[in-house]
Amino acid sequence: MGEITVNTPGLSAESTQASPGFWRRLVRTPNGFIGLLIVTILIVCAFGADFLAPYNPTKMGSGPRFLPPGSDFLLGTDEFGRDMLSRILYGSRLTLLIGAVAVGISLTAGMLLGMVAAYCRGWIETVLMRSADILFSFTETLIALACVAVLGPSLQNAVLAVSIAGIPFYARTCYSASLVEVSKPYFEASIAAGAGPFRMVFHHLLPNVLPTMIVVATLGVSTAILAAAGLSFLGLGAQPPTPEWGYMLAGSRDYINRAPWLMTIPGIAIAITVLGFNLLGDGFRTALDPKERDR
Amino acid sequence: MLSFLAGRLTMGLLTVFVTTILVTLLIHLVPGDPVQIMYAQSQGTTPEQMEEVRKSLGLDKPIPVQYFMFVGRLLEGDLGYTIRGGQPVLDVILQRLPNTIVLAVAAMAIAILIGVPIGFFAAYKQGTIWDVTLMITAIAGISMPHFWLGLILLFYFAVDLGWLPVSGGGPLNLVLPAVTLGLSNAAIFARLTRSSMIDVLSQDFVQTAIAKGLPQKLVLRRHVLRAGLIPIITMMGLQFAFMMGGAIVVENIFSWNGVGRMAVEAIFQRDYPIIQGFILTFAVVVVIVSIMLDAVYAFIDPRIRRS
Amino acid sequence: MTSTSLLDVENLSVGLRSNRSMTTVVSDLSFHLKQSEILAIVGESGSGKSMTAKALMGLLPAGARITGSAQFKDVDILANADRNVQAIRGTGIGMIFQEPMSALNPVLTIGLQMTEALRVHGLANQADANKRAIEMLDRVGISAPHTRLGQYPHEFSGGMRQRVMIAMTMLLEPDLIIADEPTTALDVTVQAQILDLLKEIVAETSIGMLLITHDMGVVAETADRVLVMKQGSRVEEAGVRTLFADPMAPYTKALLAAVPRLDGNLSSPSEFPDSDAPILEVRNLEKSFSKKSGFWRTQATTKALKNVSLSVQEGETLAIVGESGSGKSTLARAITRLLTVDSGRVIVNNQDFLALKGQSLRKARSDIQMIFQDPYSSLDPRFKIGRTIEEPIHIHQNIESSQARKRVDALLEQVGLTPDMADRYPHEFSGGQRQRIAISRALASSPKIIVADEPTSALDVSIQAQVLDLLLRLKKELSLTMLFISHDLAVVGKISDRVAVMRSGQILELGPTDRILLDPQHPYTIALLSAAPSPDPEREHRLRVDLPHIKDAGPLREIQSGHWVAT
Amino acid sequence: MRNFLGKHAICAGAFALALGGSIAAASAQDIVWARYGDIDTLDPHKATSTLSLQVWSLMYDTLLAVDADGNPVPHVAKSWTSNDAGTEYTFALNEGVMCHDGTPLDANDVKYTIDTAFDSEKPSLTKGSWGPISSVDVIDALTFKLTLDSPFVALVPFLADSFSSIICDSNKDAAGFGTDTAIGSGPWKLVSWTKGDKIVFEKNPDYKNFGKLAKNPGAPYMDGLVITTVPEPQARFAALKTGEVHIAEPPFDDVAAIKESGELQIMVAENTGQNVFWEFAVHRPPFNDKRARLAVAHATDAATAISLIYGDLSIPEYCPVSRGVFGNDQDFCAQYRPEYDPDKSRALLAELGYSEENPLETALLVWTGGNRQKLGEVFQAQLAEVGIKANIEIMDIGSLNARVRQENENTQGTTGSMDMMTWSWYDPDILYALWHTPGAYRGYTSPELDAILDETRVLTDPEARKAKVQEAFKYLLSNAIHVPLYTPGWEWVFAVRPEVKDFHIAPFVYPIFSDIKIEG
Repeated sequence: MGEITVNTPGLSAESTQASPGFWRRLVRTPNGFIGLLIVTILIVCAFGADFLAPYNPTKMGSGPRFLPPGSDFLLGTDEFGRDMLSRILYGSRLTLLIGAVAVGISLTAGMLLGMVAAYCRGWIETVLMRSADILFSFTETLIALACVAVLGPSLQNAVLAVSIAGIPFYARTCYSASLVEVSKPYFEASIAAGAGPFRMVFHHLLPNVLPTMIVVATLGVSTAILAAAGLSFLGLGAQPPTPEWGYMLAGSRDYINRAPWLMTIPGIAIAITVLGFNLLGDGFRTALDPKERDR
Repeated sequence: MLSFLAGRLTMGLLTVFVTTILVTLLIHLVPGDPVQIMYAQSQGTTPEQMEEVRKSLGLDKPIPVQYFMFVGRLLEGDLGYTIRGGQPVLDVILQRLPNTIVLAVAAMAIAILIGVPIGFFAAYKQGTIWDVTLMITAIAGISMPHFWLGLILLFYFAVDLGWLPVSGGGPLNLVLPAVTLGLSNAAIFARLTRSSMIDVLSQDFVQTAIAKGLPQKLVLRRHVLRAGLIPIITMMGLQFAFMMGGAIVVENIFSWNGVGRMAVEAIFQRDYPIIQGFILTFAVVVVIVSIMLDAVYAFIDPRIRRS
Repeated sequence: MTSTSLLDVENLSVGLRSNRSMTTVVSDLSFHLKQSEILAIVGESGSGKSMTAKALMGLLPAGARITGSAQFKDVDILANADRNVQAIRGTGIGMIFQEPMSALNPVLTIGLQMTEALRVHGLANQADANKRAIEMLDRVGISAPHTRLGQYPHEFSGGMRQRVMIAMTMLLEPDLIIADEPTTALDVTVQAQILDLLKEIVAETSIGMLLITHDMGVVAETADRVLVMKQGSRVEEAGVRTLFADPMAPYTKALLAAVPRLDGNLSSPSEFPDSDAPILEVRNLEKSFSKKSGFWRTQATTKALKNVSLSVQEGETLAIVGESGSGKSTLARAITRLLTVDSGRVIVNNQDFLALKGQSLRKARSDIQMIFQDPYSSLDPRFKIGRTIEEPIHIHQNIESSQARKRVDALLEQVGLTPDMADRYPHEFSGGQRQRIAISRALASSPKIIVADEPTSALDVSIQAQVLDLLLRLKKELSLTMLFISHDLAVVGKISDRVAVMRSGQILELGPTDRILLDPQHPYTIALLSAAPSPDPEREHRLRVDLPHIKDAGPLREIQSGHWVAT
Repeated sequence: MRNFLGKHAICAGAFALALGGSIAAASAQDIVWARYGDIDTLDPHKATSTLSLQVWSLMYDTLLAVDADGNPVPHVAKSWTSNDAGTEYTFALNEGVMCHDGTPLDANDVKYTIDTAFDSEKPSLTKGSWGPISSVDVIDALTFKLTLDSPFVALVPFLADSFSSIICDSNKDAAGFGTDTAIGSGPWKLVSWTKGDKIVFEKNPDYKNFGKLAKNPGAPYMDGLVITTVPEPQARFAALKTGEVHIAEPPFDDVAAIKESGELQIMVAENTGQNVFWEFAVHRPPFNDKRARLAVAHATDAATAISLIYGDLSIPEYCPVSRGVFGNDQDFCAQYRPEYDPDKSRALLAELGYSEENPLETALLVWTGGNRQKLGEVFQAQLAEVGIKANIEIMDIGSLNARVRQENENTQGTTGSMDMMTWSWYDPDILYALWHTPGAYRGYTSPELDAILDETRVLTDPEARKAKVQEAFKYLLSNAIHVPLYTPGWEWVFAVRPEVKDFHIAPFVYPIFSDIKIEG
């Protein structure tokens, strides 16, 4: 995981409540606008791959081999005459799925752990958060690598590895966001009113840390995508003939002299996707942050 | 300060301790029989021989006993033997570890030298077109997969232009991997520096300094930069760990003979003793570096130094 | 004493950019300041008083628009601000900020921060600067000043830091000091010392001072002339005696009327016979906080509560008064079980409250409710206020939602709001309204006891008066028992039947309100009372009594019926 | 001042040059050979990878050597005799062979080598290939006798392979043998091994060549040999082009262009003994049924696949042991190997009840590297044509070996497992290791096949043995147990810089550097 954004500045209720204002603010920031645009295009590509893709992404000999980008094959063909455009389109579906599943798993687990630690305090807090700290210092790459070493290389395992590797990060982030809420008087007021743990965590805590976590998770999607692509690049993730971008990139290194576009295109695709989520996450943060908002 | 450092040291030792447990468990989490994997290349190993090996490795004992055996050997500097080639794991790792550390340090230097000034400048120009442009560039930098950036740099500077050698372990060979790893982290440093500096700029003491009539340059250099860099130092420990993690990928692209490349090879070869050793070494290095940085931090920040 | 004009501000207007539009925060403000004069600019939050100060120092955020002129020693510091302000900052006009905690750079030594401006302005070499810094520290009352130069801000207490701040400002020998709420963040006893120091300095050096404050007491004790501001505009300007004796503007009148006075109309305490069954009884509470350092070891244990016992009769209001760190909030939170104590008992309604668990605890909680200091964060921002108020009803009473809704409407009306507000979110309300909502939430479970932890200290004085009136009314109507935590003796005088004075986790004096305020016995109570600024410039300043050094106070002794003093 | 600056600039420049110089680790007289991976160990008893074997062949000697056709010839052993029963071999050694530490190589060194191979605690990984040796007797310094429990005809060819490298007994007391030190008697003497990076050799000035394929009868012409590890094919290629490296495997896709431009010489090893073949998990459905295996065999068009990936660098192989190995006969094998015939494959699948809706599903395990994953992708597509859904899993050879054995031991699975197995051996005895009970992978075995394979080990008459070996071929091919695909398969293509003269590759991919002279 690249950047630490544990301390997303206190998102005030004023900012997150008025949702129409929120989206307007989002598209007004350059980051948010570009990010939203990229992510929307990606989602369209992913859902529309069946209609948009001119060829079967895994069918060999759709065209001649090593055809440069041109009118028949917009992004050219690969070493087996497969259509690159179709592979990239189906790859976007895979990439989004990887990001969504990985973040979904680690976000859910991390948030639960973080909220429980912040709510329960005491030894539960110590054990949970110290463990998260320890795992966090290993960095996601290493944890993911260790998981793949145990589970064996495959795309599912890579996604699982990335999910597990992300948990400490989300747990820590959610924990520090929760601590802020837990120490606020409204929280104590509800406890004093006799609210039970379930109500406290799911009615009060969850909705209040959610905006922060959405920002973090959006940024996290990009990290997860990068991590999974990295594993596939190393040969520890997707297996052929999956049109996974990291794998495509790794598999086309040999053809750099003959067909440089085979390596360039998936690389650009990954970079743009990751950029899109990073910008969107940044835009969310700006739009939600009252300090930045008033500029 | 001492109690602060003692705390960090304890945390570091705890990290290493937990790592030893995880590493012992690792081999048991692997589906399949580790001994069979170890002897996959050996002809005609009989089940009796496999049983012998299992015994000699202590794999027939309960896991806690295995753990104490493992730690006992560890304390003697024995990390076991590689499956491929039967060499002492410690030797294999120690021969390559300096390369990874050199790479991580060089990349860190690049990241700091590029990232901190940019972040500082952006914070100073907060809200202007400079700030927006630099920060979008930084996000683009973070978004660039470094395996791709590495390949592009490799093909362009080493293969096409032939400016830099493509293999080996010399200082010139360090340039490309360090730049690859440094650039994306420079973007992270730029963002961290910016937010830290913006934080400081909004502090009352900056207003005090201005109100005293100090010239702007002095306010920025003495009051803003010093206070703003302290949180960056605390982030450096974590960033170093990320550098080590990033090195795993970059080393593979540039044939840099570090522990990262070794680890990926070991995963492919299912050479568990190396993987165990690697994880342990990684943890130890990260712990040592972060304790060192904590010490620097504790020394620089008077709030901790003088408490 | 000369009386040449030092600063002439004419038609000052300040606009700030927010969301692409300009908001005027100061409009058409003119005032004059002479040498040896203290001009107080007083106003409630949003009055533009701080913006005025910042505009004069050129410290407004980028994009602010300033018009008008400010002649300081023949220079218009607002025209060509960059150059002119730069020249007079520090040496011409010095500034003292509200937060002594954050106004000093935490990573630089006091010595460096004090001397750097002298060096930069070319007024002294380092050795000379150090010497002068030491002298000045001595002057502002910091002991062993030569050893202090090498120390860092965190090694000073809040009051000491403000002294350092003053010394740092004075070192440059400015002609004018702008003090922006210089004592707001300080305890009342420290505040008195700092105010005395500032007055002394002005008298001795015949400089001018612009004092920005919201506190009428501070104004009355310190200022020569007063400028009252409201929403960016001047309301009234007069000499301090004239203003307090004969305010012209209705706003000033209202403001002065709202200020609680120590010697004003004390609430006539009702007599509560010491019954055998008080509704709330606290016995021997002990609580210590340990600061974690290292992983295993815990260090620096501070005792927040030391063997605290008290009892409250049904319908009575007991005030707990103390400065920061006295343990008064800890006591409130211990009684409401928001934190766990080390030992001791809290008996509510003949029930051992601290021994309860699970469902029975949650039930018992409905009897004792809390009101918090900060009205902004004491409401869940994601709940409509109707839902917030309904929550305790929902938890404790199994009633239909339409009935619950009726109850919410009634509660809203009870605190002076309207039922249609139930569908709004907290951020749509003002601070005072939010505190009303918080009160109605506390009332929702029909509690017997209300614990109010500084419920008005975050509010402007006019709002504070309204909320206090509301609490008084509700207490009477609902015959509530109340535990009222406050640092402000004047507020306490208005609302409580009995007062307990706390310091360092102990109760030092406990008795009926009038006795404590008019005839205090314990030296600390006396010091506290003498330090409290009184909004009456005519009044003879009480003799400042130095704070007695109290380590461990002895047990309480009853010196008169119901009046207990620690030995 | 100016002078001062100038001086410093010169110093800085000199420093930069020194840095730059140090990366060209090899001096002008060193041969630099770049490979994709490193050796596992310097100890010939502890690894089996081709990468390791190639290096051992440079630093160690073997008793025998092979001629250009792969037949054993005398080398360190100048002659040998055996008794009629084939259970006793007596070897006479050449005089004057020196170990790198200066001690003469004698019968004791051979005994030490074989004894350590049979060490009870840490036997050699290839212990089984030494055969049933029961004792090694030193008769005199240059004569020793091997006694076997039963005849073992594969012993002689084994002694020509680097698996049987002679380890000088002076290694016995050396700390770190195999890791830091290794004393052999080969043409190249170990200077250092930096794991993962490079192995540095200097020439052995005392070297005497008796039987190895080099023309050079003595010490190598060049002073040193550096074997570096450069995993990225394009990086190796770039290093070749700049002259950083003299010899390396090029990226396969660029071979045609290299040949055309003529800037580098492309050399392809012959008689590699390498065989790439289909192998199946036969103890569970679907591949416990011969028809399923045949369906796969009929569906694979190896010729098209390899030409797509390797061009003309590889050729189809029809026999279970490859060209250059005893018994190989393309015409004979072609009669029995199931030919490419997708219709027949579909028919067999239909017979087994598979259809488009219900495809035969199987894992397809592939050894990583050498573009084999690409080849796997082509085979995957070919199998998909007839309705076989193959899920590729790429892994290292060690994992592959372990996994195949696991798959064979798993009798419960619901989907099939097949793998693109790779073996290189100098003798058809490999078939014994693979398919005689219990079988290296616990795969297919039958009493009938066991009987045939038993005989291939003891028949001392070459003609009779050849007939038996071919009987085994027929059995394996017609039952689709071992379906040969192509040869060679790994580390067999070399791009050589034009100034490098007289580089050759001996059978079984042993490159020879003794003859090399670098011109210019």
